[in-house]
Amino acid sequence: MSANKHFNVKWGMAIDLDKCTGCGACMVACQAENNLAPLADASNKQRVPNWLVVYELSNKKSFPDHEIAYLPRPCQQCAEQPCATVCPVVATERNEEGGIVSQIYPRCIGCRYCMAACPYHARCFNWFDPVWPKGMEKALTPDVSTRPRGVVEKCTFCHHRFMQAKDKVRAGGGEVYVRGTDNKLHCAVPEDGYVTSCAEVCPNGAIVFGDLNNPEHRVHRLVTGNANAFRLLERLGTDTAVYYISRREWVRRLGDNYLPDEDTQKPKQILPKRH
Amino acid sequence: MEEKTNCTESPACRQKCAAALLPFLGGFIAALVLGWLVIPSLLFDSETQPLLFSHATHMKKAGAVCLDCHSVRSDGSFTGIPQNDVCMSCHNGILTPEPGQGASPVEKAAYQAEKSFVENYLNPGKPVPWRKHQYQPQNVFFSHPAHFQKCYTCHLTMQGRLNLGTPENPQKLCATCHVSLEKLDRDAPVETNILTGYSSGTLKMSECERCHANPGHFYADGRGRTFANNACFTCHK
Amino acid sequence: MAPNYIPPADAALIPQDCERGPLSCFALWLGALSVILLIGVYAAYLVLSRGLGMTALDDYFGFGLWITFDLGVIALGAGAFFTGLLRYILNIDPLKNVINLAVIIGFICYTGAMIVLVLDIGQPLRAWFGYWHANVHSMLTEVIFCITCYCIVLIIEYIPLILEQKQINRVPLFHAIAHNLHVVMPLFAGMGAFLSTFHQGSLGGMYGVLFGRPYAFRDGFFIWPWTFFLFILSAVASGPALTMLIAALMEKMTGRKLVSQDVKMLMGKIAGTMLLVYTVFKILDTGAWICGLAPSAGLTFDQFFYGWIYGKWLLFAEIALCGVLPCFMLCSASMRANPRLLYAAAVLDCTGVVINRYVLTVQTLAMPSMPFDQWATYVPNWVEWAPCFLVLAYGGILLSLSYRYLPVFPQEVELNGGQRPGSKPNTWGL
Amino acid sequence: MGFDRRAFLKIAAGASAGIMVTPVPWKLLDDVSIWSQNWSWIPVPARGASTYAEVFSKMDPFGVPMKIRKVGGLPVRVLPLPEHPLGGGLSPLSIAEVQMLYSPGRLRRPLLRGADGKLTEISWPQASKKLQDELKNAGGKAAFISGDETSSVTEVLSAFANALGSEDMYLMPSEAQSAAKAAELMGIDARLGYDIEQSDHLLAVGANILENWGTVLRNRRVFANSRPHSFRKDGGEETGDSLSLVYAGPVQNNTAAVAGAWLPVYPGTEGILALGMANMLIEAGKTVAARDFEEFKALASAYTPEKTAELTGVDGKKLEAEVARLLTAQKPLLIVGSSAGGGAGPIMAGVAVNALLGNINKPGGLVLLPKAAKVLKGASDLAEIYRNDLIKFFEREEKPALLLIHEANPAFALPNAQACAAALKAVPFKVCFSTFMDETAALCDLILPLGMGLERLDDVETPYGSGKIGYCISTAVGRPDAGVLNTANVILNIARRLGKDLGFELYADILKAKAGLYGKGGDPLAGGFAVESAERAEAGAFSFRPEVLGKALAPDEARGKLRLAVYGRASLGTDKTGIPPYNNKTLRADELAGSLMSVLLNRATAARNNLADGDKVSLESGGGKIVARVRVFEGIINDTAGVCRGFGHTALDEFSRDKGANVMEVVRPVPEPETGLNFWAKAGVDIKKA
Repeated sequence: MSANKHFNVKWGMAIDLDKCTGCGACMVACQAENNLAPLADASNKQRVPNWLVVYELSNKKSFPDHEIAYLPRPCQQCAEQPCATVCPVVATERNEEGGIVSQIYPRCIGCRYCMAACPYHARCFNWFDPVWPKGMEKALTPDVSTRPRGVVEKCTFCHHRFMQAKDKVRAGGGEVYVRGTDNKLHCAVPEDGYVTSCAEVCPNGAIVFGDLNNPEHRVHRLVTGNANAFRLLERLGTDTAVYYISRREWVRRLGDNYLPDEDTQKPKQILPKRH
Repeated sequence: MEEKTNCTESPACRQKCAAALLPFLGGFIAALVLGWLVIPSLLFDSETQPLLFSHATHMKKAGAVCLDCHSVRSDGSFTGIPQNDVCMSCHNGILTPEPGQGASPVEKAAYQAEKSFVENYLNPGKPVPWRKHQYQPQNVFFSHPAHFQKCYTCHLTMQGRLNLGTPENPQKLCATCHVSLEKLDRDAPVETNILTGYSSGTLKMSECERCHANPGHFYADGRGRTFANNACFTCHK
Repeated sequence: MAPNYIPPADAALIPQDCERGPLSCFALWLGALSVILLIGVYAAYLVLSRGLGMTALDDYFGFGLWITFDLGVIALGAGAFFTGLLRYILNIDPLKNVINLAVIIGFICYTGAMIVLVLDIGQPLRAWFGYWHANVHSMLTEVIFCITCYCIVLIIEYIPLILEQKQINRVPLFHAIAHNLHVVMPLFAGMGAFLSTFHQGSLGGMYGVLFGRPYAFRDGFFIWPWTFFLFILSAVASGPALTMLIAALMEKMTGRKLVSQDVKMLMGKIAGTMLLVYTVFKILDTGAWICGLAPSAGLTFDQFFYGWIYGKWLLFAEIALCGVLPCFMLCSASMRANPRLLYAAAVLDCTGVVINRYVLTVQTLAMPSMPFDQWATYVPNWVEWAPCFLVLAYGGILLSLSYRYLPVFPQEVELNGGQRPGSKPNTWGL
Repeated sequence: MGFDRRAFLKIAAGASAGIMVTPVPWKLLDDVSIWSQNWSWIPVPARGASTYAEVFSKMDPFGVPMKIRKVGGLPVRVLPLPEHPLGGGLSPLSIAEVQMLYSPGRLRRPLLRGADGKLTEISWPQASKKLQDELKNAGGKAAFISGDETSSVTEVLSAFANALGSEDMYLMPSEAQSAAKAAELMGIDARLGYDIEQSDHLLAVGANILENWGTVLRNRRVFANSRPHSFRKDGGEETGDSLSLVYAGPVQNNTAAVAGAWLPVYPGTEGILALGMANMLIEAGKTVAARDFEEFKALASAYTPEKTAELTGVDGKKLEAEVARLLTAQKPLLIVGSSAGGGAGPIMAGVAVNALLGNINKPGGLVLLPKAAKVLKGASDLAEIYRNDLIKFFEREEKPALLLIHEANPAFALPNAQACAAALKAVPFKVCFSTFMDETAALCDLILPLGMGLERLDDVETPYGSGKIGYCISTAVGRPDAGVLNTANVILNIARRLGKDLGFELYADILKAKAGLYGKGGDPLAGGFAVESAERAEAGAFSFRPEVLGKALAPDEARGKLRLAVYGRASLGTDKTGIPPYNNKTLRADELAGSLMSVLLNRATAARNNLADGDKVSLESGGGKIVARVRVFEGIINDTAGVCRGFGHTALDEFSRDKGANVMEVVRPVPEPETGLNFWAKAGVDIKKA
């Protein structure tokens, strides 16, 4: 829980907003992969458990100069988490190689303080017990545990896939962490050996997943030194692991709060750190 | 009532006070008996296996090792309790000769069990509803390959008690967490906690933490390394 | 004793020389409160058996009425620790006349908050994880520890009062316990002050550390954001005011003098003084927030407010109407001397603190955190209101019982001594 | 000392103290919290070994190959199959197919409507016998509708219809039908295909190619591959794309969101836009050696840039720019289409533009694909079946004696849905093979449960929009206990019993024979299998047919206060499936609030109609009426109301029901002049505050 723990491996995403058409495949895949229950009425969006939400962005101009973009928002896996630091029972933490913020359902007491803390609305609460139509529970995957009412859940970058990928390496006799050509420790799981469900199903390849610290991974190359890459609410200093890419200036500007006369390109003032 | 305040010296009064304490003591002792002896046993249901299964026969007589029946798949997942097809690799038919007149009850029981297995499960293709001593809670991801790999980093070459066998025959390593069954002719009944649904053999997290929370392993002086991470996500899903 | 006084059926239990209404009236009053209580129990049953989905809370408003209520009653219950501190540690002797009441109110507020908290957490069966698996970095952990510890302190402070009940006190053991507890009470008052200061602060800290929520986030001193200190100050500024108000309310309802006016004025003066300190710091804090933090987060002042429901009037009401104004009123000796103005100021004082707790809880969460997000609104439903009224009814019952059977007010006999020709009839029958 | 209240209290106190020094309270405290992890009413996923099977989605019409993950033999997940020629990613519908195996709307037993109008469960042999008897009685007066144009089941039904002497064999209206008609009219004896892989500039007119037009996954993969993730060093240059995409249409839809430019045009004027572009291309010197080029040139010359801009609402400068881009691009390609009901005329105009661009049968151009192979001798060609217009059939006074519907939901999907449902009701005996209890099934007299794609053996032949001939066989991977049968097998069996030999006994044999025709030997049914062929057909006697085009595209008077733009979203499923279980969660609050869906109006249009964001309005046309909530959205052209299709199911399951209204209820089909089809892209509506 110490501040901004450094890990050799930092799983992250680069989401290309110029490729995302907002079809929602990632949202559906996420639910099937992570055993979320369907809802007959899902129109109250503040009560709908969705680990990944696709927002529609608008450049706020009138027809015909109007433009739209879609922004998928998984858990941002902050290195400086607003959430984990406030959890009273260590049900959520960022403490494992890879830098994924965990969420432990049997530990969570459901106080929802983490939800109040998260500015990305990445966390959802189980307001009721999950209900699957009769028989549909047979389509649950054994990879992710089902959650009862009264606990908070969130995107885990399909962490179970990371566990499975590591086991595959081990079952093949390999070591999970190996020294790369840059003499740093990297994960021996091949780049396509661990991919989140949302990234996997996106037909547009809008979501690129990999190790931000590994120079051989696409995601590293995409976000390093790319002036078109930005992160959400960067000035909060959350140091998130999810990057967004857009060549459209107005889209990039929607990544953070700016005063009307402020320049997006200006180095951002990071709010003072708390923890 | 009023006189009570002045009676502390008189023996009769002391007797009276002691008598007054008796119900308290009675309740206290009754609670102790209930709490230590009666209630804990009420908390568990006991179930026997559907078939007599002897780990001793398989391991001692047939010379099997753990991994022959409980193995790691190529994707790294663990098979757990074997399916019939694993049994079938040996038990095409009934292997035990039909016991004669003078056969011991043990032999007769073994024959009956195998016969029942072949006739009731193997041939109709029904899985045997084995009761599980240690079934992972659904929120736990336990990696067998990780433990094989990491524990053997040291224990393969260690001597004596600390030698935990080899990756090919990891019986002693298995027995570190699992009930040691190789000497049992009859599987012990499975005790299930009626409240939690877990068997009594299910490890508590504290038992995982004996290694995971102690990078210095069991030694206070820091000898040995567990290679274990105690992050929640190491084991939870 | 009034000449026409008929001792009620339970006279044997009633403190010496104190007039109380007929038992039947009292039972009726308790019955009415119990109905409210039972509605709350039903709402609690719904929440515990079906889930928090029965409330109007949602993923944006994980905190809502209940947390506002908890924070409100805990702040207003601060009269207990602060009066205790002043009475036992700083030896402000006149406060002995309200200390019992302050303790009871504190006890009601804290236990009431705990009742609501049990409903508010999704997995109450795991509530003990807060101790067993504590995260020492979380302000909430500090809150959990301090509130429960302080609750025990309040129980210990309440016990001697119960043991002083006429019949119980006849048992020598209980008499001895009560006496000895009184002797060590300064120790508990000290502990209470320590624990209470920290959890009041931590409750404020809970919001101040939310660096993802610019409405609540504050800079601070060492690990404590300014809200930490503001919460302590606002609690001590409003706690005594509420204690005094409840004393006045009880006098109205029972028709008997319970606390002398000079003691009430003293409480008002204490509240006013603390409110002055609080308001000064609150204004400074608000200024720094608007001029410093907000622009550095890329936000303008206007962006913190939305429509009528989360409008700027709330800020005005909190700071000017319910901060500066009552502060002025309470600090002025002449205004304090006028009971109506004294009570009005106290009401404003308490309201201001409740508004503060409300906006920090609800408006913080309602405000869009991402630029493409939208304001959300929250209106609690009856399932949330009912447990709050349950706590109020529970408090009413506890106060009524305490007043009837326990020697809560040392001045009561003296103030209502013998002949009071002008005394009002005991209208409420309590 | 007797046992009094005081003694009891003392015992209780003693017991309380005693129990605290036993493990009981602490163990219970712990166990109770563990219990809260394992509540018996929360399902626990089953465990087992993971196995994988490759299949092709039969539910998603836009070409979705997929890999099914099974655990312990039961399917649990749909995963992408990037190795497949059409693969890469998944659609929001296909991902939920495993969950839909257990949809509450599934049909599991044959149902027969009794004289009292109630449905009762019957056995498959009873159902089969009943169907056989009814078909025997109906004979040549039986009619057939297939909702699956890529499957060989359609061929079986066609062969059977022909054997019975029935001429009423229909497919649900589709883009493929309009395209087939366009090709036929222009003298092209082939199917239209689009080689987008090799194109460098793609202008999609009305075709929402990244969401619900053509082979969507393939389209999207091509789009993704052509567009490297943008990378710009501070002050540096932008990375370039290998394919530029422009979308023209009334609504700024999912394709427009990522297209390089959005060209707003009025709904139903896509053909005119193409014609206007043709004119400008001819002006720029483009010609085609066709017998009626001069007549076409004369027709096109009427659509001057000014006239085109006026009729389509397109910005004149933008139009010029787009034509210039078509001229400068190396391999430009124009795709004209709609989500359905656009008619053949616009597609003809599109073919004309492509012909002018000289890209027909060229890499990156409009390609002509050979016709689908057939193995049943008695079956009609797909192109012949496409000639039959289903809307005309429903409008016909004289009803067939029996109507057999396979995998289609005309009561929901066709324009003027209520009239269709009424016409359906008038048919004496209606049979449907359906996976779900949909709106059409609910009207039928005999309802036969059809396996979902995952539960049946079926094939997919060249979905429309593909640039190559492709053939895939999909095997059953789903639940063995589904209680479903394959339509083709039931029909083959009945045909045999009625003495009509169709040449095959089992559907599997038909698929094997077909796989052989497409060049795959061995056991094609062994697993997911796909062949692809780049074979091209000849253009034949290509002509522009300006006399047809001119009438088909002629602008006509407005049909309401506002033009109606019907758009679609992939996550809403299809007319047959309804909204898959998870997918209503993908809808935003501005798309569906409670049970009220949105109608899109731009600010100016809303203001002109005295409407504001959030107003509840009714949309009316020709007696039909739906209710919606105004969403002011600047991504829609003026004087146009945008309504999403796929809402308003009244049957199916709770994930589809009570959500919005079916826009097809206010859409009225009109005959397209000269083409013999009905179309409904030019619908209009009146809007009123409700």
